[in-house]
Amino acid sequence: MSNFTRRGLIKTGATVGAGLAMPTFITSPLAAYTNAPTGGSVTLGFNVPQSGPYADEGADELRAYKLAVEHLNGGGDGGMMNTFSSKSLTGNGILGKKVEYVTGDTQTKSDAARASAKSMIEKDNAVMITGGSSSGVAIAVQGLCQEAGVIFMAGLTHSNDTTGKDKKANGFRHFFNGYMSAAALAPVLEARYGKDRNAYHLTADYTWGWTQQESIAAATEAKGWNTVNNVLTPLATTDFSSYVAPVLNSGADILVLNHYGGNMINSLTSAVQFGLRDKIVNGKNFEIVVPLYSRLMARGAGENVKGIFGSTNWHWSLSDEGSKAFVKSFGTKYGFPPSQAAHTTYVQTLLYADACERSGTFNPCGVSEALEGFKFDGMGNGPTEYRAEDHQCFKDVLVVKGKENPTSEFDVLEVVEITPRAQVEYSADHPMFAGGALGKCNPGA
Amino acid sequence: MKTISKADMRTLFFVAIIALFAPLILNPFPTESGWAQFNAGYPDLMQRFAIYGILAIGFNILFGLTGYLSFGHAAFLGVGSYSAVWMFKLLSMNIIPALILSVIVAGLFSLLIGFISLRRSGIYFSILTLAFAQMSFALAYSVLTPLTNGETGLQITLNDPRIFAAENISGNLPVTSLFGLEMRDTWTMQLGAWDFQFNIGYYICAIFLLLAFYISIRIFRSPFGMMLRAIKTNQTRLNFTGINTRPYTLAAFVISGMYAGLAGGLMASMDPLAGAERMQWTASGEIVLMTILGGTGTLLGPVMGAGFIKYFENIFSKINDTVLHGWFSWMPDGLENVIVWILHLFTGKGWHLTLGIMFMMIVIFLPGGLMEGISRIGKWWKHRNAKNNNTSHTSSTPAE
Amino acid sequence: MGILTVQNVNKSFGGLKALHNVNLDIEEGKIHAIIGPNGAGKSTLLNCFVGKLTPDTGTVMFDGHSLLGIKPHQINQLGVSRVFQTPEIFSELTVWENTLIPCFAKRDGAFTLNALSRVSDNKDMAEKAEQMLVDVDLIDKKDMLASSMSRGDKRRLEMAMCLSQKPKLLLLDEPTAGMARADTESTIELLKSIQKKLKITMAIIEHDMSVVFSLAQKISVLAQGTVIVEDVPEKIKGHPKVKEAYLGEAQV
Amino acid sequence: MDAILLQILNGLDKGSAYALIALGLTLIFGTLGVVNFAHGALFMLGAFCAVSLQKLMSVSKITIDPSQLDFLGKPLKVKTPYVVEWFGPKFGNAIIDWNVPLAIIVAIPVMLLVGYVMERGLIKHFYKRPHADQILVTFGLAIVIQELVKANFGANPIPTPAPDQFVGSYNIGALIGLDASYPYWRLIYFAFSAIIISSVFAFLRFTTFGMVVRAGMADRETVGLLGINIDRRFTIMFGIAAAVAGLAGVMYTPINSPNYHMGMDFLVLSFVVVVVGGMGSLPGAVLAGFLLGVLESFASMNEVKGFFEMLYLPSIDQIIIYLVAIIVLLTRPRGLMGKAGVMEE
Repeated sequence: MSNFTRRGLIKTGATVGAGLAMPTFITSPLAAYTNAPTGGSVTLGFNVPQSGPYADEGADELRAYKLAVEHLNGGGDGGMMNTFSSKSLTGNGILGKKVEYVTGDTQTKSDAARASAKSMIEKDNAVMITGGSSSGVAIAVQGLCQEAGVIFMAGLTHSNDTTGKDKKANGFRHFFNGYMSAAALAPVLEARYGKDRNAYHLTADYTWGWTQQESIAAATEAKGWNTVNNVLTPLATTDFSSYVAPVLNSGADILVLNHYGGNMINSLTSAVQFGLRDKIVNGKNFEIVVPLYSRLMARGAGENVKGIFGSTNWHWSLSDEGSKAFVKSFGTKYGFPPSQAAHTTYVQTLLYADACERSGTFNPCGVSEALEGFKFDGMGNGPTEYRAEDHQCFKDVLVVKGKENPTSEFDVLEVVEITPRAQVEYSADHPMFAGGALGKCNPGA
Repeated sequence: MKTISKADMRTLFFVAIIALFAPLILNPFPTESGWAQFNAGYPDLMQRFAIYGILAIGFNILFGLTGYLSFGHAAFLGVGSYSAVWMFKLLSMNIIPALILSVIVAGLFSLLIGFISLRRSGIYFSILTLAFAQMSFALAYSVLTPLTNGETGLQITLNDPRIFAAENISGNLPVTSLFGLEMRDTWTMQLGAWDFQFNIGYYICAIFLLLAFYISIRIFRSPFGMMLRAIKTNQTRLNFTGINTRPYTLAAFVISGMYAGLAGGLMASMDPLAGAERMQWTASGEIVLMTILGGTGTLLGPVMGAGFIKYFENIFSKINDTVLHGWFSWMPDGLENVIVWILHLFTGKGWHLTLGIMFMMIVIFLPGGLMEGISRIGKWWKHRNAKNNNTSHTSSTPAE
Repeated sequence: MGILTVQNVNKSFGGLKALHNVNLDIEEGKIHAIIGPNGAGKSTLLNCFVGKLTPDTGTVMFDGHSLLGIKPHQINQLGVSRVFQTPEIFSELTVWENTLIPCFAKRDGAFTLNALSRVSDNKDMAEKAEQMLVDVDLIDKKDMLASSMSRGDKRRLEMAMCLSQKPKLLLLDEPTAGMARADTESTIELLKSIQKKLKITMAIIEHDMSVVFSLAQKISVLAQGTVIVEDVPEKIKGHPKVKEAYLGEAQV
Repeated sequence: MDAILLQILNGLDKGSAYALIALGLTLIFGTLGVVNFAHGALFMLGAFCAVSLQKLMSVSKITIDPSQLDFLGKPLKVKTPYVVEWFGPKFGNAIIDWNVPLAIIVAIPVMLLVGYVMERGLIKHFYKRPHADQILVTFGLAIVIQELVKANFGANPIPTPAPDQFVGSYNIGALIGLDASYPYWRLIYFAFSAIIISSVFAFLRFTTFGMVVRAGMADRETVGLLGINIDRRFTIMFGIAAAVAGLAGVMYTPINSPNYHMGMDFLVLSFVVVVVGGMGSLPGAVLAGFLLGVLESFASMNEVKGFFEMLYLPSIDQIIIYLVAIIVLLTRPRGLMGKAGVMEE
């Protein structure tokens, strides 16, 4: 038993059976953490949906990752590395090691995502896993990374739970969440649509939907709105007509669609088809709200998004230096502007690399320490902080609406307001985020 | 009394040898070489090979022998996983109680579903099982969230009760173990340019696979197995021979449900998470495909089918453009780009396409599945040898 | 009282009356033939014996048990076996397995979870099956797939399967239908020898009069769903009612 | 009442899609004895006929407008579709706008051809193979078709709106003294499916061709003995089934933006529909399609959900189809109108 290492995946030298003449002995020093890079390179694992409904978002994330790797290794124009407030990245890889990467397919299933992440850790010796386009997957992979002792830099995940009840010491989220969406949207909605409103919620019947609905209802009710009804819709629904039809006579004058991806496109399309937006109820124009927008997905709804409010983590039309630099290098390389998923994954990669540089190690505990409480700027969302208590980034949130007169196929949303960070902040022990424990950082090995 | 015949013993022994040396066999390429991409000898995938092998063996007892095509078998896999994770949450991280409970719960669940569904046969039976499984999936994803943790999947957390476990002071999540042997313990042997990983979890799975395989051989060769095959060919005659077919099919259904429960429990033991997608119809369909692909009704086929599909899913999906460019960088630029462009349709995000084409190829050219391919090669080999022997007259008496 | 007694059985399908007050008494140890023109209700009657159909009214008693409302396998377990018009065998199994299954069914009953012993370890079953195959002269075809046999062989196999259970009553639905003359004769011989050796009661439905008269010890004539005559073969031959029933058919 | 009328309409609309796909599945199964798991993919291909036509019509001439800038700050490339260029903005844009109805004309020959090629090239060789093999090969084909579409069009849904004239809704309730507005396109979709379904039935009922096919469905060998080339007719039937699925797909695009896996979404439900209707029964398939559609719609009403929640059956809308399927199959062994002995072994 002495030959077995207690925690996972260390390489030790070994004698082999007598049949082999002179086996090579390689005894590597006992590593202090999982997958400590040994050669001149370090491997990152990009785990994104490549099949299934979110494959296009996954493809965009992957583009951003490749761009980030290129910049880290000194290629391209450096992108956001030039605008990033921390200057420890020099284009010389990470800690002098060339950055390499492996990719995998999450299929937007927690099982497949974990299998893919495990293969990156076990087979390819990835020292950090990042990516994903749904909260279920993010939470599942975050749990795995915690157990295996590698860092997880979450991609697109919007559920409160990722940094709420399911938060993990090895996991970090740059993306915003349901609470922040609600906090940013509510004042804008109040200003545009007034105080006295009756909202009808259609909510995707799984955890992300529930947490977002809870957040939006709480935030709008605080502004004086009344929540008439909340109807849960099955994930597999493709035709939302039977959920939309009852809205007509419910007395509600606002419809909130707590849907994402294909669900969002279909429910919004149905709602517009049924002429909800042409109605006048209680003497007011009927309005539709989509709290979480994704530009890539919104395109699928075509004309129907025009004038509809929502929130988003980032948008390519922002004019700060960081955003401009990113859009320029991404656009030059690929010919179209990046999505918010691309932005968040690019930034996460840079943040990880920077944390390694500052702490001088790839050890998850060192990286984690460097990220906790880290304040930075120049990454597109204004001054940002990675909060130590729950590993959630706090930054400005964008309120957007579907553009009335788009000039190109990418020009789907327009930024209505940049809600300052102070307005979307919450305390780490907020009841919507309660119930979990961060635990301690796990270096594995 | 000998329990299995010599030929079966040989097959079992063959499987055992393969399982024992899988970490070597599945890692034929040096770690740093470009071909290492095709290595499958890492713990997670090897565990999956074994676990899905168990699942397919169990499914084959139902489908291969009786011909009843269950389209909802993934439900039992899911139920097994959930039971196991609950045991980890409530009792301790030892996998034994978890596996026992998952087999029992899956058995009871399949008894219930089987009892109702087996009132019909043929496609009506298939659709009944499909309906039950889809209901289980839908409910597990939404309303049963307190029990299943819905979309995210059921995970262990630091504040689970775990009444038999010592108090956790490390602040880290505990890991699954078998009386102190941790499932994730891996011993890596470096041999020249090769890295071979020997993982405890894998060997536990392999032992269960052998056990499952052994039991399946016994069932195949038993009077019970013969009755099941008789059900497939002529139920009327069997009824008029005094056999009540319902309990036989139900027993086969429950046995294969328990196999699925064991597979689900093992899956959770290797990686303590149980996701609802495990119960979706696509997952059930995958089990069916594994069995048909490998060779329905054969002993080894389903295991091979399982390995085949899991290999494509895990290996081909990871071959991205950069890897392809790496392979063909020796070519002139233009040609390299053309080749990479063609291949990238089939690898990485296109891995489904390759899988689809392979399905079609195999079913078109090898109607009996992979097993038919193997037996054809075997025949060809024998034929060739026989020819050689005849011409050279140097044949020695073959050893028994 | 015979081994099988049928009293006042009626069965109709929709408006069509297939059986009308049928009474029948099959004596133990005898070969009893049921004949009649097409559509007389022979097959319907047979199906009422084996649980495939349930009569609307009337009783079917076998060896002291009512056969009504119980399943085919239960009837078989009481000691009734049936040979079908087109042989019902396990065509994807070997001849050997085909004969083994009834042996196991006889020994283990309607359901036994005998999943861990090997088939070949059940020596007594193997002997029984082998003996049976010798009896019907199929022993050299024992490892063949049942589906690849000739029709006559299939018939013999089916009969072997039924006989290996040592039934108290064997029902034969046109056992020589579609057979060549030589096959028919050997089948007749087979049935005769079985009857002598094993004293099995048999009920035969048959078209071929030569078969009927060389086998049967008693004959019931069915016409338009009712038994018009029941007697020994010699008396049936010239019976006016029988002539009328058959001629009536011929005139149509 | 208004609410109930609306849900009936919703149900009929959903049912139309189910019924059309199930009808094709049953035709193929009834005539050729083949379980076609690629039928969902045919539905999807139909929808992508509309998408392709849209792409084709928006092939554009690119002019550079230096007065406007794109997202990188370079002069904006202005795209003018050639159709607009040739026919003038008014008529040209109208053609683009009428993409979906035009796509029907394109889809019919395309889908007939797809069906023909599929049957002659692949399905033909699987008539005598076990159903399991048929499932495997058609499932493989479905994956291949799906992946090719994904490689070409991406994974995200692509909006294909109905012509402007059909946007908006019509107060159909007013006809019977109620107030229930229903979107134009959905009404058209329902009417369209009704026409397709009745023409298929009429075709089978009143043409010689249809009569031969129906006879063939009942007893293939006998019809073959009559010297009728039944195989060729069955090939044509396969093409028709493919066209029915394809048309269902084209017309569906304005209701929900098509994506590459929409076929799979419908496939399993369609199989449930076919089986609930009864294997091999065309009227059964249509009836079950509408029945399940309507029941599904009712189950999503708040009142119904609330009622079942009182019975400790929350989220009835998640499981209604499967629950109904189980109940039907347990009470009627061969579905609503199934024949004995079809796929029961």
